[in-house]
Amino acid sequence: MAKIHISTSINGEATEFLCEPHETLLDVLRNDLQMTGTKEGCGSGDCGACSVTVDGRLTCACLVLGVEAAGREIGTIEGIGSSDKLSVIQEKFLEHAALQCGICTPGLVVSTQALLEQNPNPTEAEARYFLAGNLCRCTGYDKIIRAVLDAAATMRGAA
Amino acid sequence: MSEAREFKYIGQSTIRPDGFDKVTGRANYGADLNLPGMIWGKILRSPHAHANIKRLDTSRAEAFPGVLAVATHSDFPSVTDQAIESGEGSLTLLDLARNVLAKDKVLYHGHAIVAIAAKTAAIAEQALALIDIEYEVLKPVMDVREAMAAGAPILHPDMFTQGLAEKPTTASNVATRLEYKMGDIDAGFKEAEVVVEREFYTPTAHQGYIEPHACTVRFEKDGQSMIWCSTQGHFDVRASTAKLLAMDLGKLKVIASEIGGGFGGKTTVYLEPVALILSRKSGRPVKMIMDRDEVFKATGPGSATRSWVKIGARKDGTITAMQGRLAYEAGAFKGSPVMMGCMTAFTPYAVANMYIEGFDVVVNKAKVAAYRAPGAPQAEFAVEMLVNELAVKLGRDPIDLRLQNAAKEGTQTIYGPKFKRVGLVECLEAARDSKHYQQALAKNQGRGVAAGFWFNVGGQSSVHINMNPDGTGTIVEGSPDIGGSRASMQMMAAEAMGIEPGRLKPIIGDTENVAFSAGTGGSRTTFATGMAVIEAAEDVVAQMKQRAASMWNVTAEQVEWVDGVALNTAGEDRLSLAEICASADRTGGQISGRGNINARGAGPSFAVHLCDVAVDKETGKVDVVRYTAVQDAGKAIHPKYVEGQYQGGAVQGIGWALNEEYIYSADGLLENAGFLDYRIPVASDLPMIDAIIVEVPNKFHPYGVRGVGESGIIPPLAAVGYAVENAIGVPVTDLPLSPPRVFNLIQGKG
Amino acid sequence: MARVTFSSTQQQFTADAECEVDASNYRELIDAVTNRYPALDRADLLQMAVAIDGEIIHEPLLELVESDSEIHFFHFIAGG
Amino acid sequence: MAVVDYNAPQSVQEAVALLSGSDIKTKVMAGGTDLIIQSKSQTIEPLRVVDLKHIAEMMSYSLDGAGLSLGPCMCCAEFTALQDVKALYPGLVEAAYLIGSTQVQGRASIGGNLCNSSPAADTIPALIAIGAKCLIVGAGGERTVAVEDFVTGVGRNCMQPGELLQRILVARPAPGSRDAYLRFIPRTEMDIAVAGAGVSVTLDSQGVCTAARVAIGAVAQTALLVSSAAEALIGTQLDEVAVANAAAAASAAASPITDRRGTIEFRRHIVGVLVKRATLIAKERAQASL
Repeated sequence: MAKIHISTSINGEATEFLCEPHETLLDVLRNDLQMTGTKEGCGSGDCGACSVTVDGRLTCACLVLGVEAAGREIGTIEGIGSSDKLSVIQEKFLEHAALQCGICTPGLVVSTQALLEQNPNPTEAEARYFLAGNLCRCTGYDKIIRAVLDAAATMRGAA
Repeated sequence: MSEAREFKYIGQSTIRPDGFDKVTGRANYGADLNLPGMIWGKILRSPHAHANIKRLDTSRAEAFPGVLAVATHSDFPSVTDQAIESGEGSLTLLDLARNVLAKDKVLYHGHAIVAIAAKTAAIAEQALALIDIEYEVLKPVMDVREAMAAGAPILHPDMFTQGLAEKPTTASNVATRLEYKMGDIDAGFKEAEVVVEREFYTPTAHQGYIEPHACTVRFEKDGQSMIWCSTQGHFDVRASTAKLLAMDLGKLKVIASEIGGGFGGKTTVYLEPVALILSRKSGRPVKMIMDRDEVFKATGPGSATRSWVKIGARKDGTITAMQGRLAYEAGAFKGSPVMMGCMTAFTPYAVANMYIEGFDVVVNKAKVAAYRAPGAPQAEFAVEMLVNELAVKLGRDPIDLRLQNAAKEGTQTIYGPKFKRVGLVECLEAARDSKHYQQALAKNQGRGVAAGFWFNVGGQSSVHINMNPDGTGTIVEGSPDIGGSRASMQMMAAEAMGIEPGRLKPIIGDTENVAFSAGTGGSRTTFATGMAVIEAAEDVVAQMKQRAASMWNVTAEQVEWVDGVALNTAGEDRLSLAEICASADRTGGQISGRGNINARGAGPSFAVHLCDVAVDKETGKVDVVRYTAVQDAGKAIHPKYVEGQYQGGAVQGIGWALNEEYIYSADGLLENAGFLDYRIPVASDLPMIDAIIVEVPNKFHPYGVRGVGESGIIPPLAAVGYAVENAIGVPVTDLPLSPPRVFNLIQGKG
Repeated sequence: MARVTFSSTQQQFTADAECEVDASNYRELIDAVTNRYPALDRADLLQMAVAIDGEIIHEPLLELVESDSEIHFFHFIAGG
Repeated sequence: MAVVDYNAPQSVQEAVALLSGSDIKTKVMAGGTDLIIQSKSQTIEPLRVVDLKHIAEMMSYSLDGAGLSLGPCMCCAEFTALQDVKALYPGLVEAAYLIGSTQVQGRASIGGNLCNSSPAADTIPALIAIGAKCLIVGAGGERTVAVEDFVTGVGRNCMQPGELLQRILVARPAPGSRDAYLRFIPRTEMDIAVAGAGVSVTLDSQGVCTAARVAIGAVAQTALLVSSAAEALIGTQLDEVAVANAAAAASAAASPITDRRGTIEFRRHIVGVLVKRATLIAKERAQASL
């Protein structure tokens, strides 16, 4: 199979890669671009560990073909926060102990950012339903939801 | 520990030291390591639940372009039958080898048979389709009743029931029969004025960690071989893999990656020995990652169980007798946690007469693995359901009845020792006094109360603390951090040394740079590894005092250590830890503390949960509307992560109670091997989970710690189960309480 | 004399529910018990966990036993 | 199916040409949430993919006096945010909202849901209830098919090789006419429907139901339009008895199977409950629209 040359933008940075047509965006990120912050939990869109944005819209990287990235703007966990300053969402996850094993955390941070961009003042129920596609087996979600709502309040206050 | 100790750092909720890496995606998990020249391994799995392998020919697959190695059971050096320590206690080496790659016979849908390593995962998968294999399909045995019935198909013709008074002469699917007794059970029931009894069923349920099993390995013929993997115990991975491949421990380095959940399911090996064989044969590093359906089909799960329990009490509420019979599925190979089920079932109660027998039964399902308080949730579900029924029959408040019969200091347990100080009474009182318990129920709602007991374990932990010349240090421990334990290690060391937690960096050493440490399981890490950390920290402090003494030319006894500073009691001198570290080169070399221990004195943690549900009587759908988890932490080192353990355990148990179950076809094939139809709770299914931390210190731990990881999954099965029973007014016996089952109960078709 | 209580399973081999032995550590205790009850498997006992005065101990070989200690055998408990 | 060839045509004509001119198996892709997963499960057979998301008209919608004309590949997240559509077709928007997680909705489309033709697809009963039609284009030209006639079996539909779903068309509902969709799942999210029901009702100024459509999903090989249930509603005030009759008619029309998601008996019962509840929601909305 001939590899296809793709030009895309990842976290605002022009990026090129070669991929086979069957590879998913998740395969490309993790195996070809060594961006392993995006995790694989199921490969079928059921767990949300590979949550990314494509042209600003939240999706699972396992449900996108790598070739589809051409000309798109891809957002991953690596684009959130910087090495000296975490985003408010990331800070709140740490402050509220909203992670235990942490495998679902990158996906949840990406999803929470998408939620708060779309709805800066979600109710608890809205947050729970928006994030229902991000499975967490450790926390029982309590502290995650608290972190999300606190991050929302903080960001509204800061805005 | 002293009762009224004041702590400087313990009990604060600090930011975990590994937190930054985890919220930014930088933390590296099992699937995140790639090596130069690395190839990919994939596994051919059985499409049948029970079959003899009549013919196996891998030659076409081996010839497929891009394939670099093929592994089968015959690649294991001759394996002898010996016990291997894993999460469940013992799995023989022979069984482990047969589970990792089947020999002659497949025993469950998804049983591994052949592994192939190829340049890409896609090529390996294509090559799997070229393996020629012929099966003689056998009738599967999918339930303990079938398995124990006369004339049942036998999984292992060489397995004879152990624990019988007379040695059996015919093979059986019952691996072991065991019993525990105390007092006179018949007399206990004679004394009883009210008796309740019921049969119960709990389904096969999976740990459901989000990270699939994964490893990257490199076999080096002359030097060190390396395994990078996601595991709860890398020393156990080393032991199992080295034994399976007849290697010296010293030739195998195992590095524990960050671990994306385990709950007991990552206490044994599946991929690691296979990958190492593939690496040995190909001469290349090999990476293997399970697909999600492989995780469900071939790893975990927890035992499905059938139980019968009978409880007798006097009218004044005194429980006089508790009797039970538990049959646990072990999966394809012997070794269910039925013994732990028998030991925990009645243990929250101080009752004079108890008798329980257990059966460890093989069936054509994946070999069970440890699952959070292995064996306890299923057994205590049955007992707690009946204690609630007993309360109704006696006209008593269910918490009040439990308080009357609660195990406490001095209570004789069925498994032997008498309890030291335990906190069940305090947990029951906290539950009784909670706002939740005072709140009235609305229409169509029901409430359940349940208690849970888990032993907690100690065992071996090794730690060293290496101090740097600037007064910072590294805590090297050997217990994989599955839920934030590095934060508590950092805090305990900081407390013992009197310095800011942030000065100390905790890391998980690999099998070469820290001495043997038992895995993270049994709620042991914060307790046992914590003790080792404290011992290492105290060792550092002792050396600090010695160094200060030598600089001041006094004896170490004349030096006091206060808040990280050495004080000369014979003068005005003071030296901070950082100053002592800075001059260590002149006082005898760098400072390193050591704590290699075999921890004893683990204190049990009791839990009491309250659950309110609302039931949609037209559809049978159950909605958890309020939930409170109370548990004894001894001393909560990091309260938020302690709460997190309670909340996570509660929700895992809620899932088990409501919707989680393995669903098999008539042929024994697993039909829901994915998160779509293996229905773990999602965020929108739940309310906030109120966590109440009770602290009854464990006097065997310097800071009073009791392990908290496991007890929290025990009460939810009955708390939810009885809440549903209370809401619909119909006895509940079987889990999960999925809508069709609840609807049938309401319709009287249960 | 330390008092040793046997598990239900062990009682199939000992016929006694408990016994008293003179021992200063666990290894001596095992020697004494297996001398008195030859049907008990020494290797098995050495692999078991034990509770000495209520404290559960894995790998107890050299653990001290007091003259008034209470000893209970049980299987290794791990956990999840 | 291993994807060996990926194409992203810019126009419907180009897409149709790609579909008709291939010697390997060809599938169109909208969101890909079904197709990509299906392609992972069997890796041998080669597959050519035609991605329709680069065709502007497949991604757009229009709403005017005549009604809704929907590009089938618009993702559900975008669709469910269309307030003008939601005001007129709240049931269809509900159905689109129920497809998968937020992440899945960022890709999945109503056209994809329709063409995947799963018996449990949420939007199909919702579309049938509002009388939606499919505009299909192929080398031979265009044709229009009612949604209830579009799906022909489990994973099968009436499209011929080389044909493409170009547009989903729904007439504008009159005042007094509104829809609702409900499904039943064991959890609150992330499940496939055990049963689903779409209902649209039209009320006159007296509150009498003058027209109704009832469609049920996940209880037969395809979603069903249940005319007997609609008949039970028409001419009534959508009172308790009428609604119960419609529910009973829906249960009777269902021919479900027992599988990992539900039993025959349970599905038959549940679909009646859903019809009842969806009818009452539709009724309330219809009243409010008068």
